[in-house]
Amino acid sequence: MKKIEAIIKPFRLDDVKKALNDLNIEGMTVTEVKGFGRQKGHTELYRGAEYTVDFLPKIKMEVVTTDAMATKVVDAIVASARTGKIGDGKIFVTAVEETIRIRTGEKGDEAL
Amino acid sequence: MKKIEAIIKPFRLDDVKKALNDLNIEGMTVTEVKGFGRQKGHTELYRGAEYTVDFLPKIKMEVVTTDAMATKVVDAIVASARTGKIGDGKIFVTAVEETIRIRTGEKGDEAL
Amino acid sequence: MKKIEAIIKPFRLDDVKKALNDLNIEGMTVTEVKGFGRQKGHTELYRGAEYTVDFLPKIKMEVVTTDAMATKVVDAIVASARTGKIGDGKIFVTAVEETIRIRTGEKGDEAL
Amino acid sequence: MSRYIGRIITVFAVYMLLGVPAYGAGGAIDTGDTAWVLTSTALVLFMTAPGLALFYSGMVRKKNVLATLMQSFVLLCIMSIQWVLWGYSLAFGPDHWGFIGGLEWFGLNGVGLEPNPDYAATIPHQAFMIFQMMFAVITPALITGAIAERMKFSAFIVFSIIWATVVYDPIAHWVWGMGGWLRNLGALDFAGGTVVHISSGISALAAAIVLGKRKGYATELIAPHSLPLTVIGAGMLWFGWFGFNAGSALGAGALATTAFVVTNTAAAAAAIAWMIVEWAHRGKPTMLGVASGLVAGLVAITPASGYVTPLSAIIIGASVGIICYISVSLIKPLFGYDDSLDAFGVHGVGGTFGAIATGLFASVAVNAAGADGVFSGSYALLGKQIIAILASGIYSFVLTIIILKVLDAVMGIRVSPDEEVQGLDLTQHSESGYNL
Amino acid sequence: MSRYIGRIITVFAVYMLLGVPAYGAGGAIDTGDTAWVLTSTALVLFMTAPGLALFYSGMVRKKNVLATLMQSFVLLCIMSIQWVLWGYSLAFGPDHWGFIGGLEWFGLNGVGLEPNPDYAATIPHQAFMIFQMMFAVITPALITGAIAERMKFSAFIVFSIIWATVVYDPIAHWVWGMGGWLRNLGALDFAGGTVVHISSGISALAAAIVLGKRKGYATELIAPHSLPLTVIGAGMLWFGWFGFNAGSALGAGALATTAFVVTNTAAAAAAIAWMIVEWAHRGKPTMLGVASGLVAGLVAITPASGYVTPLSAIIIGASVGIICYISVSLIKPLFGYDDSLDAFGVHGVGGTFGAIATGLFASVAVNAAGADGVFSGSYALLGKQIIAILASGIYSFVLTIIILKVLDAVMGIRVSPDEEVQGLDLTQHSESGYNL
Amino acid sequence: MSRYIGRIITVFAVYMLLGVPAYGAGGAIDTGDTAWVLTSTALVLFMTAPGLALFYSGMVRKKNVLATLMQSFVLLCIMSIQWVLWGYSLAFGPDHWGFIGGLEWFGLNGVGLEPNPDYAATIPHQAFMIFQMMFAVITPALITGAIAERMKFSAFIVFSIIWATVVYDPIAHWVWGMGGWLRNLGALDFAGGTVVHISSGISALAAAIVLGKRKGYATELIAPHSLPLTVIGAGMLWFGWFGFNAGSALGAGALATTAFVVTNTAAAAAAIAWMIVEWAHRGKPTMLGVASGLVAGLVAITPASGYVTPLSAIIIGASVGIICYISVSLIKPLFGYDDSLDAFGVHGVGGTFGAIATGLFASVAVNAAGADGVFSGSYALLGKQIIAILASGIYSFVLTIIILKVLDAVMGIRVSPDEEVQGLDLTQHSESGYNL
Ligand SMILES: Nc1ncnc2c1ncn2[C@@H]1O[C@H](COP(=O)(O)OP(=O)(O)O)[C@@H](O)[C@H]1O
Ligand SMILES: Nc1ncnc2c1ncn2[C@@H]1O[C@H](COP(=O)(O)OP(=O)(O)O)[C@@H](O)[C@H]1O
Ligand SMILES: Nc1ncnc2c1ncn2[C@@H]1O[C@H](COP(=O)(O)OP(=O)(O)O)[C@@H](O)[C@H]1O
Repeated sequence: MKKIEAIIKPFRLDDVKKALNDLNIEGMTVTEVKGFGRQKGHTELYRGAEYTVDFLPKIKMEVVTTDAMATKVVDAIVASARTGKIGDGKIFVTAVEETIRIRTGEKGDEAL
Repeated sequence: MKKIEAIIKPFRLDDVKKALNDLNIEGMTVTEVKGFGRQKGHTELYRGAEYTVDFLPKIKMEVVTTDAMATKVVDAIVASARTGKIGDGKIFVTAVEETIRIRTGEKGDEAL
Repeated sequence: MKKIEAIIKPFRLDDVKKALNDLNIEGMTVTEVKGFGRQKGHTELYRGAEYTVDFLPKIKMEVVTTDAMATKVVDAIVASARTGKIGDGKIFVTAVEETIRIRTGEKGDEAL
Repeated sequence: MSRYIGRIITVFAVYMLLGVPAYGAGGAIDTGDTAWVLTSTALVLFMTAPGLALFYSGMVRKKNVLATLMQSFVLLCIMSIQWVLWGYSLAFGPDHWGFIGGLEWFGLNGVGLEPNPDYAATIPHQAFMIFQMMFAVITPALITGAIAERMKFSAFIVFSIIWATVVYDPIAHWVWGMGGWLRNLGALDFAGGTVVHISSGISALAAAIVLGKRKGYATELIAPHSLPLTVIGAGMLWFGWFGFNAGSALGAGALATTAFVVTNTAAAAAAIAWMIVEWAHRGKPTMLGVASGLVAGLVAITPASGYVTPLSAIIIGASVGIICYISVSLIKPLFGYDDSLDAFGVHGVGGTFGAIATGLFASVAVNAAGADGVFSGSYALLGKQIIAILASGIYSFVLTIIILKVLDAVMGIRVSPDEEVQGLDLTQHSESGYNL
Repeated sequence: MSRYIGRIITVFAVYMLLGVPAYGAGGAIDTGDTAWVLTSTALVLFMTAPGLALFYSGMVRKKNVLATLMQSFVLLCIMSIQWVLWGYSLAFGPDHWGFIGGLEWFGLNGVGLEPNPDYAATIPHQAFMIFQMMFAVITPALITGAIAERMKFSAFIVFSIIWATVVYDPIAHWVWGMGGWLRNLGALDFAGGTVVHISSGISALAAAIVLGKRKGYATELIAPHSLPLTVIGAGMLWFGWFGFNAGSALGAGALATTAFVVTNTAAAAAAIAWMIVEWAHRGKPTMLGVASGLVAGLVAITPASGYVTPLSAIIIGASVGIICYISVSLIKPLFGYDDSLDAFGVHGVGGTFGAIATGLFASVAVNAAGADGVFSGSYALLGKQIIAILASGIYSFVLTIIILKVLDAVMGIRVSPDEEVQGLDLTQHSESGYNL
Repeated sequence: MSRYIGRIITVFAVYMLLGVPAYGAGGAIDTGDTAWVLTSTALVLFMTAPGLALFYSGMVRKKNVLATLMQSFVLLCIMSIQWVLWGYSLAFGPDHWGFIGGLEWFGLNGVGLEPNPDYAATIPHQAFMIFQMMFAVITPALITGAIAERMKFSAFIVFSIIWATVVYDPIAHWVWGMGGWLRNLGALDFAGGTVVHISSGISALAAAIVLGKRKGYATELIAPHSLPLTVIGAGMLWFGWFGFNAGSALGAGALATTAFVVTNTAAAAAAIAWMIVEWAHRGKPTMLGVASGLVAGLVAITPASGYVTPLSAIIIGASVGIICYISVSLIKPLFGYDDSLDAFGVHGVGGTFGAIATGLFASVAVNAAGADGVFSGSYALLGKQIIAILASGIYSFVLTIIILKVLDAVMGIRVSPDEEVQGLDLTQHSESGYNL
């Protein structure tokens, strides 16, 4: 199994979720994170003083899926998360050795 | 070493923590996340309009442990997090190549 | 590629970020987490009652980097995050199989 | 069709005759007094919503913030209507057996705009009525501190309407209504120590016992989700309490001024006392301690506020700060009831102490219409105060138990354990407090 | 140099002659009435900022919280100056053709501290002026509920100044100014049903239509970011509304009292009605429903507040609670306009209903200076009310459309889609609401 | 035993003789004036807690939110008691050498309910006393803006009590006390420009310098944790400031009205000016800028509020908005002191400007009891204003430095670096603001 971890722009979440649902992906976990990268932060004002906020709000979406599905999931995320502007984010793929469904104790692909 | 990543229901956190403490697990990291899965979201009202909230609050608990302990940790989490109802969550096990304790620079199992 | 995941004290974030920038690390993702470990929690008061808060605020910083850079990154984090007091945190290194830049579709080290 | 409309109009026309204000030949309205009583009425409303609502909702967990706000707000609405329809009449209407007012003033019938000198000679009768309304609103709202995070909303509404009618209205009549037996006895309650704080505080204890503890109480961490909300609420309570106490002078003169001064003084003294005793006991002075202490001081000075000097107010305040601290931090754990936000611990205990303190510190030198207490050489008042405390306390306790037990049998008063885990916001109201 | 200073001084000296208060030989100032009107003025300011600002900003997404607060606050500032300079003069100055006041009172010239018996015989003229100012402040602020989360800040400011001058000031003159045509006609508007709520509510609808829907409206989840803020705001609105309605008596006596009582009663009834109808319709009573309902009740009673009995207030409140619920939950989705926070749905619809209800329930038994409505046997008033509704509604709608269309052509009124996604806080104000 | 009780009673009886209000044969109490002064007192309390407490606590980091709230709340409590015991006597009691009042009125001895015509002829003396109390409360609270996020709580309390006694009470006596030397000189300070804002603002600068910068100041990002809290606080400050300024008329008539009108006008003008200048300077108008600007306007108009016209208020407001913007955005970074929340930058600078502006714009046409300023042709007043500014500014600065240096030697005034990192909430109060 693979874990696909995508850092995306928050406002793309709905579209990415829909794209994954279209692949019959039944589970995913999302976390609010802050990202630092090529995309520059923005300037904020505080009583006439300017300061730069480097870290931008991003969404981390994690999907664990079968090896077979992994490429499709990656492609679906790329297609649905892309805006073409700097800061669209990354996808990281890692190996998952085991998955267990807590409710039933099922393991492996069954548990996804 | 293994990283055990469990997505659980928030109100099970205390029990899971106790179960791990009983195994002499000395460290863990938890994150508030939102989960999407078989468990349906709930309906909320906004001035007479109904809308569905798909993502449910979950807790992600991460424990890095020795290969030897991994199964016990998984079992302890399954036992303590289970309610038997849909949405109890998953456990993902991945390989960790190296662990470093920042304070001392210790590495490997020592650092856990 | 390696994913370097560091759990650090929140107030070290700025220094760690600077240390990584000095290595020309161009991207990182941070998450607010709560940590449980050797560092004891603190006591809080509620109307004359004392209760213990076990989980302490920590920052999880994730950096995916090339195999070549991994050690340097780890060393930089250790050097910049260390205060020498209990609770300085851990670094976990895992293998990343693939990285994709969403904006361009670039893969592998290119995408970092 | 037009006949039909005609009938509707006739029905309405008759209905509207109820509660038509009569601009009578009655006493002269004083604009300054009226301005102050209307201002005070607005202030007391502000105490309940958003004041008390915030004070309480900051202390609950995030999943119950709206449900807790809701309880205060919905009481403001329901009691406002109850009071106009029958509550005011039961409390202040023509006396029956010293126990309760009659329904003669149902729907504010006969409660007009000329002053009613029995109650307040220089302001419109309806101004007195609506000032009193805000007391009827806040009293059940205080109880919500004891039932937080677990009561079924539907049962809560039914309980509140019954409680207001059979507990609050009679007690208000006893103490303040013309012919009320405690009023006739000579017990003193300037602004509601007995009527408001003892009745609600003791009922809160009863409710906490009947409802039982929250899931996880004393075993899990139940931490307040936003103390800044609680602190804002505490500030609003202090602000509004000037209307509560100084407004109870029903005019803007010397009596209002002295009530205003002692109210402020007692609140300050109690907050400092609570802070110091917690500092000594636990090593740290807390913001919640100051907020709780100031409320305790306001509670205790309430019955005494038109009768005591500022220096007495310091003693009353300092004492109640210590007493309430002990009651919530030592006595509550001892007995184990889950008075979740300390409605009993602060209002019940503080109100009782305040009623006693009135019997100790009252002085006719402050208010000729009052009486002398123990420290002015007379024991009689103290006895009357104790009678008032016991009568209202026991009555409230017993009636609350009965109402809740009956309701529990009829409709259930507590949410299911699953609902409690998920939180009342989602399960009772299908809403979430925050999307941050 | 010193000559230069001398000149500056002369310029200032002349400038300062404008608006110098004359302590005239005029009528006697009543301290009680003045105390009440000043208190009421403060209360109405409190309604806008922070009251309405919170009410609205809790309902928007986190990324727009400051921008939404900003709209109310900046209006408070801008309208305060506009009113002192020319707004008050246009609204209440010497009449021209029944349509508008003249600029004779520009810069408060001649608006001094002696009473102006045309408007209020027992308080300083400036007290009346500043009380009215707060109405001119809150009215455009109400509109911001319809344009939330997408309007360009610069365009918003320009729009508001023009709107206040060409929409609010004339309508205020028609209804309340000496010589205003609706005042002469005999249409009743005790505290601003037509002037405040219809004008803002109908303009809100126009603005929502011209601006278009928010990105993602009705397709994505747009959830309120902090309902506790909204609830605090609702409590503050209720509190402040006593100044709005009872302050409109311009004195502290029987009339203020009756307005106070019916205001409270209608708010309570409407909140309960909204709660019940949502409970029946959707299965749950909501906190936001209670908050919305109480505002609807306050809106509807506004024009009627000096003319109806408390029992009529119950009917008016209960009706408007249901009507506004239907308008926001059924009618809005039907037509598809994005009245984001229901400025039209509550103020436009509720204000219109209130103006009609005044024509139904008004009674000279309550206020001899008023008139009898349908249920007191006279149809004349209802006709006048309908004329007032139509005139002010159509005028507001058309003018708002024109102003916005022109501004859109000249400077653009809506932020770019990218800015909308990022949020107005960052893109319009370079600030973030929270760093939690 | 009963003898023992008897003794306690005797002790209390004697104690209670202190501060017994005498209902004297004195002047007539006016109910309207009293209603307004009591209302104003409540409003000024509301400014401090929760107003100022929120204004400040929204600007600090999350880890210090409760500690910041705590400072305002605990000052409200402590100063309330200090004032009743000795503060009022030192400030307003029988004069000694023009410098300070005596202790003759210790414990409100002789401060009763009949009016004291020296200060206010138509309201109870205690009403004047408690109105003044709220000024003594808010003044040290303003200083907390300069010491935020790093001062030790215990030292803060000790500092505040000493500061109130040796700085505030004397300065209040100089300016407002019968026989005070600045009062005799003829310096004008209608509502506290010198007494409140200069004294606190200059002391704030001294405190910021002695305490030193916060860890990370100017090197790390120290972002406000919740601007909505700050904005709510700003709205409350505006609301409460009507009590502050218009209440200082000590009656409800023409003078209160003019003070009310110019207060509102200056606040609005200053907010707009700040917004525009920040927009021009940095490209964006900010919500915090409007909130800060309105406070600056309120500060500047405070000393002038009973003496100037509305149009002068526009100039005063607009000027101070620009001046304070420059002081916090340009001058502060230049000198490098960490006036964390700009207590000096707004109150010190704005208060000084307001005192000067009073010397420029005051006009006996507005208030016969005032004086003519430069633009009304007289330079004398301006000279007196400058003397008052210098005297109170230098006195405050020097005394604050001395008190803090001594305390630092005795007990330490700053938390440890570790505690500063962890936050004051946890380390000073063992509490956390939020559990979201
Ligand atoms: N090497 C990295 N390790 C972890 N996260 C990264 C890394 N590089 C980028 N990210 C995450 O991806 C986000 C987008 O990256 P960025 O460089 O801004 O734009 P782009 O993806 O268009 O190259 C960052 O905000 C950060 O959260
Ligand atoms: N394939 C997956 N990848 C990542 N997270 C998942 C996946 N499937 C489920 N989850 C997480 O586990 C939670 C529970 O899953 P769900 O399907 O609702 O119930 P159950 O675990 O009982 O099958 C989800 O809310 C989500 O956070
Ligand atoms: N085995 C572990 N798995 C996951 N996270 C851990 C583990 N051990 C420690 N941590 C994280 O590291 C943080 C610091 O660990 P702690 O034991 O307190 O101190 P130290 O790193 O100095 O040994 C913890 O708060 C927790 O977040």
